[in-house]
Amino acid sequence: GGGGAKEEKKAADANEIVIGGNFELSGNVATFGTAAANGAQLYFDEVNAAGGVLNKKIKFVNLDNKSDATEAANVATRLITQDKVVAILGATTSGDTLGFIQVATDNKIPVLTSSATNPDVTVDPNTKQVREYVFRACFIDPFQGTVMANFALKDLKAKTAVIYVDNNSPYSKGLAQFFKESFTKQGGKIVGEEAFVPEDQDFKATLTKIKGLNPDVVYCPGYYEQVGKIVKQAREVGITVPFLGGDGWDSPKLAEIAGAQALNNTFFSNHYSSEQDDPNVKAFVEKYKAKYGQVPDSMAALGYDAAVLIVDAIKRSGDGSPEKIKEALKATKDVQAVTGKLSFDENHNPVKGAAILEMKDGKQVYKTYVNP
Amino acid sequence: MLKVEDVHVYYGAIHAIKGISLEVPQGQIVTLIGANGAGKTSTLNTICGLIKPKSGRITFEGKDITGMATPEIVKMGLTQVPEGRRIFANMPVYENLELGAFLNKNKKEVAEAMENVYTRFPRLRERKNQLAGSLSGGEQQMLAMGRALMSKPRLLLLDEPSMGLSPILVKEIFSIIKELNEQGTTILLVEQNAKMALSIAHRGYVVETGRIVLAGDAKELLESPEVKRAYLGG
Amino acid sequence: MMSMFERKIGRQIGILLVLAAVWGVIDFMIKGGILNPYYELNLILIGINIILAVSLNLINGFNGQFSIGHAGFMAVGAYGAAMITIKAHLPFVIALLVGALLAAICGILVGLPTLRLRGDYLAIATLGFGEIIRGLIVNIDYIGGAYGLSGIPKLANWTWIFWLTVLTVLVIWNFVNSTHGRATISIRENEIAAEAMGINTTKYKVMAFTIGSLFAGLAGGLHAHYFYTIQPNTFNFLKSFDILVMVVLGGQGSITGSIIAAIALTIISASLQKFAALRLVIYALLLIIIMLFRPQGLMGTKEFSLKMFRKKSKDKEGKQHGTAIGQ
Amino acid sequence: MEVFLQQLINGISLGSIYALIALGYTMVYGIVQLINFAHGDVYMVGAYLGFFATAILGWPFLPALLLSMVVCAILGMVIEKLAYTPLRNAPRIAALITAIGVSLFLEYGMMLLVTPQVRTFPQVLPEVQYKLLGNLVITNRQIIILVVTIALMLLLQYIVHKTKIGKAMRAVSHDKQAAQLMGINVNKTISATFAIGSALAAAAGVLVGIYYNAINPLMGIMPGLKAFVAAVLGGIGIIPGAMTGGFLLGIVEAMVSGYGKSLYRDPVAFVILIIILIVKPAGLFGKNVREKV
Amino acid sequence: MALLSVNDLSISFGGLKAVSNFNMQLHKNDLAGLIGPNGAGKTTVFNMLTGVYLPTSGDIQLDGKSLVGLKPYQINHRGVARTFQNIRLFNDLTVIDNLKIAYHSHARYGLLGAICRLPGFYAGEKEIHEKSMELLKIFKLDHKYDELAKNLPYGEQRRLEIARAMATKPRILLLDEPAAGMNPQETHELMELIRWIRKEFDLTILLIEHDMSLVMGVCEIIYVLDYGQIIAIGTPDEIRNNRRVIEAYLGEEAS
Ligand SMILES: Nc1ncnc2c1ncn2[C@@H]1O[C@H](COP(=O)(O)OP(=O)(O)OP(=O)(O)O)[C@@H](O)[C@H]1O
Ligand SMILES: Nc1ncnc2c1ncn2[C@@H]1O[C@H](COP(=O)(O)OP(=O)(O)OP(=O)(O)O)[C@@H](O)[C@H]1O
Ligand SMILES: [Mg+2]
Ligand SMILES: [Mg+2]
Repeated sequence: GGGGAKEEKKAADANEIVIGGNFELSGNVATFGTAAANGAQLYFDEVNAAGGVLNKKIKFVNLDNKSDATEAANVATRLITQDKVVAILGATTSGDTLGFIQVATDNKIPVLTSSATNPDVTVDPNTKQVREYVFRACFIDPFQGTVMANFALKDLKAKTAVIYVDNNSPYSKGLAQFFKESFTKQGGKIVGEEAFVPEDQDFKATLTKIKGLNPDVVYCPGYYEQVGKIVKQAREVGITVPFLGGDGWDSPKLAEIAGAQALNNTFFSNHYSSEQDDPNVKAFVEKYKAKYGQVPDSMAALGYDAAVLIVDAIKRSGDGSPEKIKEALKATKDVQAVTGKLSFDENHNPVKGAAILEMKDGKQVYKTYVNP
Repeated sequence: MLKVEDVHVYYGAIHAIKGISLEVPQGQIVTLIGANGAGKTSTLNTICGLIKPKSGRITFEGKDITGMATPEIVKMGLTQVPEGRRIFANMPVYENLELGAFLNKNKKEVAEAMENVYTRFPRLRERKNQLAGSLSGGEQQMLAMGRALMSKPRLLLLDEPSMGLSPILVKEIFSIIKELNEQGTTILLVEQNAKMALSIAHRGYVVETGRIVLAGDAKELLESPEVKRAYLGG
Repeated sequence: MMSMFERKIGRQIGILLVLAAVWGVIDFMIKGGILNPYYELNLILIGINIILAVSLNLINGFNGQFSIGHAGFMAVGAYGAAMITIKAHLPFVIALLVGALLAAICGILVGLPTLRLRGDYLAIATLGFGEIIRGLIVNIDYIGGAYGLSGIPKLANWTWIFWLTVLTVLVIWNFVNSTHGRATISIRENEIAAEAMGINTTKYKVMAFTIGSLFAGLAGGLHAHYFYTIQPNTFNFLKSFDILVMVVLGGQGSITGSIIAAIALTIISASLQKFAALRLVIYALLLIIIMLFRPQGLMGTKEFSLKMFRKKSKDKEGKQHGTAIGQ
Repeated sequence: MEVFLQQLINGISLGSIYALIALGYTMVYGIVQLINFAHGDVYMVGAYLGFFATAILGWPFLPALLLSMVVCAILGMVIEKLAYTPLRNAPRIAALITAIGVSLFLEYGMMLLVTPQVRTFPQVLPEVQYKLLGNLVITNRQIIILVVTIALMLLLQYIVHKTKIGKAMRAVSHDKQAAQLMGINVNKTISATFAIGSALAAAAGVLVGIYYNAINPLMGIMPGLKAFVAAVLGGIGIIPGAMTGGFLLGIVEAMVSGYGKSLYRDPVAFVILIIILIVKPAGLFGKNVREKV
Repeated sequence: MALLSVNDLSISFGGLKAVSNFNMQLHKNDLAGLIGPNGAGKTTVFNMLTGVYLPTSGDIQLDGKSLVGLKPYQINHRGVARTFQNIRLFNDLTVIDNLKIAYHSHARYGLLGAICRLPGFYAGEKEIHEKSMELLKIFKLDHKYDELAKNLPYGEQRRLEIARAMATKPRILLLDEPAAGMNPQETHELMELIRWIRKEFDLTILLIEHDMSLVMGVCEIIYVLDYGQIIAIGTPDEIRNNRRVIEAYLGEEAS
């Protein structure tokens, strides 16, 4: 890239702390990346307006990884070597995050992902070692999958389930895997496993097949855009049983796409609910709406929380160096964020519970809160 | 009827036509002869607007048509039978003919014209539903001629109409040209077969490397020793 | 007087020395920290893109086929090579070789039945192949499924990539500038005439396709061993389009053109990074504008050479042998 | 049997969408031999225009459809003038690359303009379900799309083969110079081709937007690709071929999902596609004429 | 024994019988002509001889071995080369590359030699280059060796096509309307050339032509085809005066 030298000077500016953003601003999950980055920016602006941290202003350099793992590595290298960031936020998907954490680790720069829920992001599956420099602001797939499996078995009294996953999404497949494990271990039976791809518009063929399998519930951990269409079409082909899902469902768009009627009798686990009766949540929703004119979804909330966590760590690091920030992150305890009071466990995952929400006439209705 | 004055044509940097002037009087056959690459085709293409000249003036029946779009020129009654036939290979013969009368909205006239063409070229009638691309070379040439006749042009430009035709057809084509002319169509004929061309033409021009080097009465040119040596094979 | 052979050898040694110098200087700069890892990464990307573009150019530019599934072969090479190092723990060279050979075998398997298709029909078949490969990878959990394969050791570095890029260009250059290359090109020019002149068109189409896939596989192997992780989505049809764009932009049938385009596009893409959402709009506009001004690509079918600058000596040099087509 | 029939209905209704997009694709290809990769994105723009008209302006269905078709027709002509006309005498591949450029431009330009957020259509065409033979479900929207697809196919076929402009289009597609000598205005004819093709894409966009109820700036990529596949499958440039190809692709996908594994739907669909092409190298309707030498 | 013997060769396209029961015997060093009205099936005969079309029935034998079913390139390797009615050069390549491509089957180095640039490669390339230049000289194209084929004037393109066919070292050369588009002067030169290469290369030549001065001037035996059937075989004089040929092809006042 051109103009490197100039930027390096700027980056070294003593009055700034540079934090990198490695988010999906284009490509197929651009909505998530944009929301998360917006959330983070919102908090950084607040901090700067209040005088910054360690007497320095925060500069948030947010680059586009095109929803592509290779590009994410490219972006991380650039952030670290060109922009001299002290930490990187992002990415929103596990796949893109996995694409660059090695680069960050090699350069000893901490990474805090807002919403990469796959366990492998913080723990290397080959060595079972915790990745020293990687943290996240969200709970992980096994937890979410398990929570939903329990809910299906206990609250909905389901005995059989069909899993319907987004075949291109590690997130979706991860949730499905843990749901399946937990569900079958406790005596449930998976009667079918089907898949779609995010570009799909028409799901009726598979749904017709699922209808023939006659399950008690359908577990469909995907993102709201597809899930909305799936639930809508499922009701059209005559599937009436509950649909269950995860945090990817969380968006006001879900009800718009599926239609309020069709969404009745569906449930999903989430980090938070914008309808939640919690002062922190309410304040966040207000601020976000005021700035971006939209109701924040959980991606935005988690982006905001990632920013909260990193600023907290910088504050406690004393000198704002990557190494100290990493150590401070490790020691994160009871930080008040939108999605709860957060502390990191030994695997660098926040200890927090999940809300289970039910969709009723297009509204998210708070059902239960499950603690880990 | 047609007047070309000092026309220059470039293909990129190549100066292909270096100031050609010629005249086609109403009711005559004028022929343009010359070696390969002399610029005959380029001249015809310039006249009917497929190529824009760099300078010079072309008038048709007194109207300046220099730089005018081809369809406009065709509308005025000037048609070309292009070199290499250029028939619409993936369309059947009859559609090729219909396209010849594209500008004519009168269905009855079109049908009559088509009948005339079929009478003139019975082979085309036999093959009227065959795709033009699978016709033999000669058949394609007939089709190209027939297609041009469909628009009943007042001035017909013919670019090497005898190329690839059997001797009997060459004679036939030439007699058709003559007949057309006698029926009132003015003709500008480009030919490799200089002898036959000059024998039916009123006037002739000899083109060499983008210039007219000789012009005159066709009969005189036929007798001219230079023409004999260069174009009539001794 | 030196024999033709000796003179050519002499020249080749000269070129080799220049290349070695380029490699050495940059290697020194990387090791010495003068070029930071970001620049190194972009150099690596440039190398991989050159391999991809030049190999696709053999198929699309020189042989006149229309393949838009190059990323599929790259995927085969990437996964093949990664499996060798991760699961079989064999050396990097073997991994690269296996990856490339697997891709080449796929090239033959795809090429034999489909190369009799023409133009856009072939395009669809190759695109389909790319999507089939991706679809299979997504569904095989052993190789990571949709989630991708991570934990690949970072074995590729500047040295590997530089010399393998040189090797690729050299092999394809030598191939193209030989009677086999001429046979390949004649198919592009006029298949019917080529066959009438005694050229086994099927053989040369499959050959071009196979060599092209082989090097795409090599690029895949290098990619996998530089970026730690590979994911099926990295090799989707958009990646194939990217490679195609490089080939066309550089000039179909110009190896140096592909090299220049691969370098230029990699740099453009990197420098647009800060424009976030705007970047692809700018990229798209650039693409359109360049094509409008140079529809035949930057180089057409010509090769870039110093001779272009000293035309005078051209007649003596190279002419006698008239090897390089389009020189 | 019942499930099979239901899957057939599913396949046909999915296929009719591919077919609808493929019609414009194949027509433009047939006339200018350009794989207009931007076609899928014009479809996307059409969907957004429909959204704009219905959700923002509150127009009813038909006027919204008309607006979208007209605006996209103009968009198509503008794209043709700016990006393709200058390349008319250039190698075909150059125009293909600009088509990719235009496609990216529309996708990401739109993203800047309307954000990547999904948009949902208001209920302009209330859904009605019909039950056939007991348990087979079919909705009025499916029927509308199917009917519109067939009607447009017939209309296009009529335009291209029976009308004067159609004849001009075909002449232009074979030989532009010779067409001019027939008195055909090549520029106008090609403009008209793009206008019609883009209007068709817009119609597809609005219908699909209403049918699936969710649109986004990248929604054109996959259907565009599938429509291209469908067009090739039927024999590119052949209008009934595009429709058949679309239906076939839809039915194959539905059957693979329904009877095989949905996981392998796309790979299997592509394998079938390649096999069809190997058996019929010029597509289902394409005549495999050997070039006459 | 005949070098090329064609027995009862027929082909139909759909319902159309383009060639039926075509018989021909060509001996070594023959110079034969194939004439007939447009659409008689002459080019189609060439296409069957060179493997472009598969005959519906009948047999083609070269030196007693059948050529039917072979691919065009295999037939070329057996020693049959042709030119095309509508010129098919490698347009965007240079004149000399056009010839070098035709030398391909006689190249003396392999794939490995090319990629590794073994000494054999240089020797082989040198040979190909020299032979191509020689041939260009014969066809008076050597001064244009570096031009793109498409930039040559028509007459030279025709000559180049013949030269290219010669580069495959054929025993039988098939020329499809070699004089089309040439003026009488050029046609005359072409006649000389055809006679000369036949003698020099000990070739058998079969040509299709509508220019009677050429056909009558060089051919020793002429086959006349009409509606896919042979209507006459004979020497130029016999053909010139054959009633049926005059009616179908030459026209009354045959010159
Ligand atoms: N499209 C073109 N681009 C570049 N040069 C061209 C083009 N068309 C013709 N020329 C050149 O212009 C000159 C005149 O060509 P033109 O076709 O007019 O000759 P001609 O007299 O019709 O020859 P022929 O008898 O072979 O048909 C030639 O030198 C030719 O090479
Ligand atoms: N591929 C094909 N499909 C259909 N008909 C064909 C095909 N090839 C040739 N024909 C027909 O076969 C007949 C013979 O054609 P051919 O080209 O052999 O004629 P020819 O004798 O070479 O004529 P010319 O002297 O005009 O070139 C013609 O009527 C032609 O229309
Ligand atoms: Mg000419
Ligand atoms: Mg012929």
